[in-house]
Amino acid sequence: MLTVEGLRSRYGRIEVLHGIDLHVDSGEIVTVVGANGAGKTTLLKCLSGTQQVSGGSITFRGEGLTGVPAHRRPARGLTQSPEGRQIFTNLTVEENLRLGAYLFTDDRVEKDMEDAFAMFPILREKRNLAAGGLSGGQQQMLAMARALMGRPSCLLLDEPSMGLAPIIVQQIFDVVSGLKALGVTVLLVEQNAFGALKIADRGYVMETGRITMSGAAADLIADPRIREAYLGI
Amino acid sequence: MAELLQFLFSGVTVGAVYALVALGFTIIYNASDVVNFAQGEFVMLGGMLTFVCHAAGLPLPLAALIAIVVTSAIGVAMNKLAIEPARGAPVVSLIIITIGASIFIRGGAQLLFGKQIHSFPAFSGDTPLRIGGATILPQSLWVIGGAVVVFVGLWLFFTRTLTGRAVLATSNNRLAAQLVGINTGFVMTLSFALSAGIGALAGVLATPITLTSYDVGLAFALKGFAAAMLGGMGNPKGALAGGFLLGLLEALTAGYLSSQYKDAAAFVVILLVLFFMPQGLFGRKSTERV
Amino acid sequence: MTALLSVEGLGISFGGLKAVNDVSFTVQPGEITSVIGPNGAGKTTLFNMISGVYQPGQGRVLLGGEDVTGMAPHLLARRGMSRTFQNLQIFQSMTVLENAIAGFHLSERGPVLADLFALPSSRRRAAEAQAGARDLLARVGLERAAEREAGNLSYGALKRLEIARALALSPRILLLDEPAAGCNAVETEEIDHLIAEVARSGVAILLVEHDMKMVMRISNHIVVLDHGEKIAEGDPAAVSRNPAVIAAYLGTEAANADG
Amino acid sequence: EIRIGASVSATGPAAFLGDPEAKTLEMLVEQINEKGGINGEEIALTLYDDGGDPNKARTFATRLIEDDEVVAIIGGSTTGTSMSILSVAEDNEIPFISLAGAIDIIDPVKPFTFKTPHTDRMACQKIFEDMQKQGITTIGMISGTDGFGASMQAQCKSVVGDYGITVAADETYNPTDADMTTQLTKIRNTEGVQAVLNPGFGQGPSIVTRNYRQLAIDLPLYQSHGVASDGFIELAGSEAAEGVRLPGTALLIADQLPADDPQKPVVDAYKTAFEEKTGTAVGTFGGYAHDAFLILTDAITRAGSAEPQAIRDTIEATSGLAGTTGVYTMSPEDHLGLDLSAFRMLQIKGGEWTVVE
Amino acid sequence: MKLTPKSATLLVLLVLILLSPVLFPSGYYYRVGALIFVNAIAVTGIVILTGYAGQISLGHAGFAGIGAYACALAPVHLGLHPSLALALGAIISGVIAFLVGRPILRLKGYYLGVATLGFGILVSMVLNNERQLTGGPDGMEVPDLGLRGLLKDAGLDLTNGQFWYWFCGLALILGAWLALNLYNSPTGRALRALHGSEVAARTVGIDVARLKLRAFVISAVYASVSGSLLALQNKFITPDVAGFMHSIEMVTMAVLGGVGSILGAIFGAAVLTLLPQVLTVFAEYEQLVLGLVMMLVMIFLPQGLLPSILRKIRGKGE
Ligand SMILES: Nc1ncnc2c1ncn2[C@@H]1O[C@H](COP(=O)(O)OP(=O)(O)OP(=O)(O)O)[C@@H](O)[C@H]1O
Ligand SMILES: Nc1ncnc2c1ncn2[C@@H]1O[C@H](COP(=O)(O)OP(=O)(O)OP(=O)(O)O)[C@@H](O)[C@H]1O
Ligand SMILES: [Mg+2]
Ligand SMILES: [Mg+2]
Repeated sequence: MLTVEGLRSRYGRIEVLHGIDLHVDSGEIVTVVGANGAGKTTLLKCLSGTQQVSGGSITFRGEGLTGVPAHRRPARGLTQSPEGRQIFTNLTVEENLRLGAYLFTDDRVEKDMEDAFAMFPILREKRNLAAGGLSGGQQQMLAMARALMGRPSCLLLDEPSMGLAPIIVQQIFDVVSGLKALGVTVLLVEQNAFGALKIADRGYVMETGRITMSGAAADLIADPRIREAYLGI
Repeated sequence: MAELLQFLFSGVTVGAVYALVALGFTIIYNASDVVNFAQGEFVMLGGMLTFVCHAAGLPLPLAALIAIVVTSAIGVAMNKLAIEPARGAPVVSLIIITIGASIFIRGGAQLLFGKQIHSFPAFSGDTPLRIGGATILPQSLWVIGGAVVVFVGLWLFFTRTLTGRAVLATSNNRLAAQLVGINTGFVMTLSFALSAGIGALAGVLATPITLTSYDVGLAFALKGFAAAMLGGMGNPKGALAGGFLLGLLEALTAGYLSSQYKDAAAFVVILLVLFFMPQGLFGRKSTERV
Repeated sequence: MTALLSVEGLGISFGGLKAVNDVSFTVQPGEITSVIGPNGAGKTTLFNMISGVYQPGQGRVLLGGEDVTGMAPHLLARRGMSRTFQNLQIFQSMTVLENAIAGFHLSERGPVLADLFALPSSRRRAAEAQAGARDLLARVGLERAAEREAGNLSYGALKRLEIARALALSPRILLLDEPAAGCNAVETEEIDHLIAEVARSGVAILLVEHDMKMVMRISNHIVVLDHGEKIAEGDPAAVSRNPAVIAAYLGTEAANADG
Repeated sequence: EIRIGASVSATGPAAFLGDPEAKTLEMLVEQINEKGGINGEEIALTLYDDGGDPNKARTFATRLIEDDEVVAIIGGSTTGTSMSILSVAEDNEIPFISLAGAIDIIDPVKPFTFKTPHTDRMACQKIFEDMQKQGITTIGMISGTDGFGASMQAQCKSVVGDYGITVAADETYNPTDADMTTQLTKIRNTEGVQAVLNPGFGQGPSIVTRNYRQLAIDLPLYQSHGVASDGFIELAGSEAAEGVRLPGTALLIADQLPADDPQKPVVDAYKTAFEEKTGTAVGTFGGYAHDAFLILTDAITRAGSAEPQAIRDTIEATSGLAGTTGVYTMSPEDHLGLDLSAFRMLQIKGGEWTVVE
Repeated sequence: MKLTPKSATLLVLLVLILLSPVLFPSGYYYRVGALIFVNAIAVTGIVILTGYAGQISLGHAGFAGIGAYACALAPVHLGLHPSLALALGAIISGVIAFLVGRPILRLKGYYLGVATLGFGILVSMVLNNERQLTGGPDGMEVPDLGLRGLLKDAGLDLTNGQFWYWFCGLALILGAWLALNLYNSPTGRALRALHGSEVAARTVGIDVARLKLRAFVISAVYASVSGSLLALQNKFITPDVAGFMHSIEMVTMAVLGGVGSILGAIFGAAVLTLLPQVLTVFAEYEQLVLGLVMMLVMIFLPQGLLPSILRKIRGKGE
């Protein structure tokens, strides 16, 4: 579904992705783990079109994404829940969700919103409040919910569990697993590598802008190098 | 009593002009956080183009329509040629661009239209309406009506339409706006078209009262800016209230204190209001948390 | 032992919502006190009140016996309080080193005129601060990034930069709001060690963190909030067994996994 | 080649003055060079636009003298810019003919500085003379706060007593104001006001005149020479402008001048040429530049030399020179050379200028 | 020896000021040079306020007006020597900035902009309206500084233009030196920190209100000195010096050149002072071209002329 070949990207003159190859098949959950500054966020930004690509190619559902502006990608089914949440702080929670469904005007929007509220009841309580007033974790939930409102066929998640209470972390992972059942493909970047690998089909390990290891999630969990470097076990 | 009434009429007339200019600021500001200092030039263009078309023999309504459409087009051009290429530049840079654009437009208008002062006939004649011993020109009612209609339109736009919300989203977080599929480039184009159109409308309505020339833009921009800030930048309610308040303040100060220091009084009140309400009367506090 | 920080009946509301309600606890020097609780429980708000960013609606904050309720943050800083932020507050356009030096403001500041005329006293103060800042960056593993513009760092690196900046104040009490968010298990452990080391030097630490492994590992004392109220308090073992805490916060699975 | 410099406010708030001045100077230089110049030498005009900014005016004056090496300077559309140019010209001993109204420019007399417009004070005197004749003893004033309006306001107030007239109401407006009904209402409601005087230029006086009619005030309205051009009647509307009086120059009533009027030939010639060239009506201000240029070329011709000192001396000896503004006779004590007779009291009737008396 | 950015900046400035006159074909260029320096002094103040501390002012010409009129009024009414009048103007500006700054510096962004705008307009309105004192819009004369005469007696005979070129050049070097000292000093760092995040600045112990006020006062003094030098040099002053356009001009110069760096801002002052002089050739098109230049610079060099150019050069170098 999503194929990345030789992807390079730079900030100014400093290259931070030095040729990334990865692919995500339809209906798969794939996770990318790596240390701070490895380039995970940059990778996702390239995929969502908010970061310039300086080399290589991205193919999504058989079509190249080169030159497709960021705002056209959600319409193709590629949606991102970005690092740092990036919610609309001055708009209300409900407005945030409605904008998540910006491309859709049908009745399903209301239903999706009900689903989001069911998933995160706190958002229903706060629906008419400015999103900027939410607590960090609540904002994270909103970011996730907003991404889901866009009816993605492929969802890019950048540390969705950050700042969430253990109960909710569990729930987020459950939601992601649940998406699989709905046929949604997920590319998941997580610092909670253990949790991510447990629900993922496959995983990639990223180090300073390169993929250094990949394989079935179960194998990675079992790999002693991974355990030591990322799982801390 | 008649005296007070006359002052009030004078105040609302001028206030309505300020309000229209201030309303013009809101859209671009809401889309991009940029106060477009060329807004006054849109007002000038509205009046000037109407005059030119009218003088060329076109009927007034048609002339006005052409002026508004052409000014909107100029607004769009400004966005495409000057604002969009500078995407990602700091806000101060964008402000300097708008100041540059205003100087540019003024210089162009001076070349094309000359330096004469112009006017065109009032829409409903010059016979003043007498109310309670005071008089008001029918054209004033046009301006006031215009301000109210634009206000209602904008208010509905921002609160009731998804596009309006997309405009707000764009300024609040451009990156996130793109991620939900908003074409932020189009939002900017639309905003400039609307703002310029509203500015031009202000020029069309006000010119029979204020007269126009190539260099009236700056004064409009300044007063409109002050009015918008008094009311709270970005909120149509604030623009309307700020405009009328400023107009009334000036008229009442001129009437009861000193016409020399009427602008001073207006600014002193603005300072006082901001002291107690740092976001203006209706401005919303940004809700960033730490 | 007298408490360094004591919070008494602290509360605040936002438009009818009692974000924090009647919360009291104490923090001892050299100890790590953690505040945990579900999202929106009021932890960050509590921090904001203690550190003077918000004016508390009710209650008192005592620092070393002095009533500092609602005192401006910069005055609290002078009294030895320092903090990090859940929503990063970085001086974006300054270099990493300058960010760290800024943390030394209290020790490096002096008369403006001395600064304007670059008197030796001013240069000496600046040089000392710079040396201190380099040491701190080394401690959080950012020495190689010292000259980079801070805005260009990755999220995890910024988190560590904030910690360095907060340490620069040589605080008596350090408030850390989710210092390990965005760090993987190994990185989290490094932060663990750092915090423990700081605590050992006698600094009181107040910690908000959702990484339960970390909290259980290093806390001396845990305060649990839910819906703005304190629902439990005690040592890690007691708190993690508390059914109310499990229900509201940990979830059965997490409790089991860590238990 | 004789190099002459000019710095006028062709743009900015005083463009009203500077724009026709610039056009006039360019036209006259062209004319004179077509005829072979002065004393066989062509005239080279260097013209700068100071935008009404005294600081720029000073820079341009320096540039004209030091870099362009001119032998005389015309300009300074406003009092501020004139004062700035003046000190540079005096320092460098270059003759300077100002186009601004304030009396301070030539009083006290400075050796190298002259000016062509009548002073604001003279305009006030002319107006008050007329009021006196009408038996008016109490007036209200509404003045623009721009340089022109403020300066004339002050001059009028300083001489008004000489005519037994009191100013009972003294209001102002900003040049960009859109509505003056408030000030006018106050004046109307002031006890005893018999007439209203409005010193100012630009759109202000037009709006004042319109508001005056809107409020149906039926006291005589006096405007200043600041609006002495056909454009004023057009903007205020001939209906609203009906009956307005002001002191103007011969230029406005060129076609009504008697054949034996000494100014007639020069006024006719200028009016025809200017209107043909620019397509806009002549006004008082262009006339000031015309006269300055006339005085300068006249002096150079008579001196037979283009040395600054010689030019200065002959300008000072100008006598009986008919310009558009009046007939100039300079002396070491008088660097203006006009008297009140240069002003004519005009009134607007049926959309046309007519001479009172 | 490795040059620090500070000494490099000062060196460049010094060399430019010293060597430029070699190229001057006539005395007029000294005048333009002096104007550039006067503007650059005001703009340096803007860099401290806006570039360092991130606070906007649309009314700094008000302080220039105070400085200018102090030099016009104090000698006449108080019998002060013009140089003392300059100092008095600076002190008054500082005090007024202190009093005005306290309430308005709580405001942010455009709200601060409109408040400072209001302040500037109030000052220029007083200068315009208090005719008895200030001569109103027609302006008033300013006494001679007298220093040139002293130098002449001492055997150094300079033309008026030359004198002001060297005098203002010296003042600029001094002003730039102070501002550069500030940049890397504890105070300067604190200013830049509060620019980045006020909350974080507070929690590291920075008294944000007080520091902003200091920056405001310092920049007001710069503006005041610039106004005084202009008045003394022109020997005649009108309220234009305090006008809104002058305030905008200061900010534009700073941003165009690069508000983050002193040299950049000075460069901006030079460009915007020279531009109208160059554009006299296009008289009719002056405004058009000026507007166009402003837009083009900001579009293609959004960080300002100098920083962007330097960045490009360095980029190529590697
Ligand atoms: N805007 C930027 N300008 C310059 N360099 C940047 C920028 N953003 C990130 N970088 C650099 O790019 C590299 C990769 O950063 P990225 O944010 O992709 O890392 P990450 O893997 O997401 O790390 P983390 O786990 O800390 O979020 C880092 O070295 C970072 O410093
Ligand atoms: N400025 C504010 N305006 C409105 N509501 C606020 C504000 N600050 C906090 N709240 C509300 O107070 C509650 C507590 O928020 P707080 O940020 O303290 O939670 P928290 O415990 O830190 O949560 P998290 O673990 O998600 O960071 C939340 O419901 C939040 O919406
Ligand atoms: Mg990341
Ligand atoms: Mg929190």
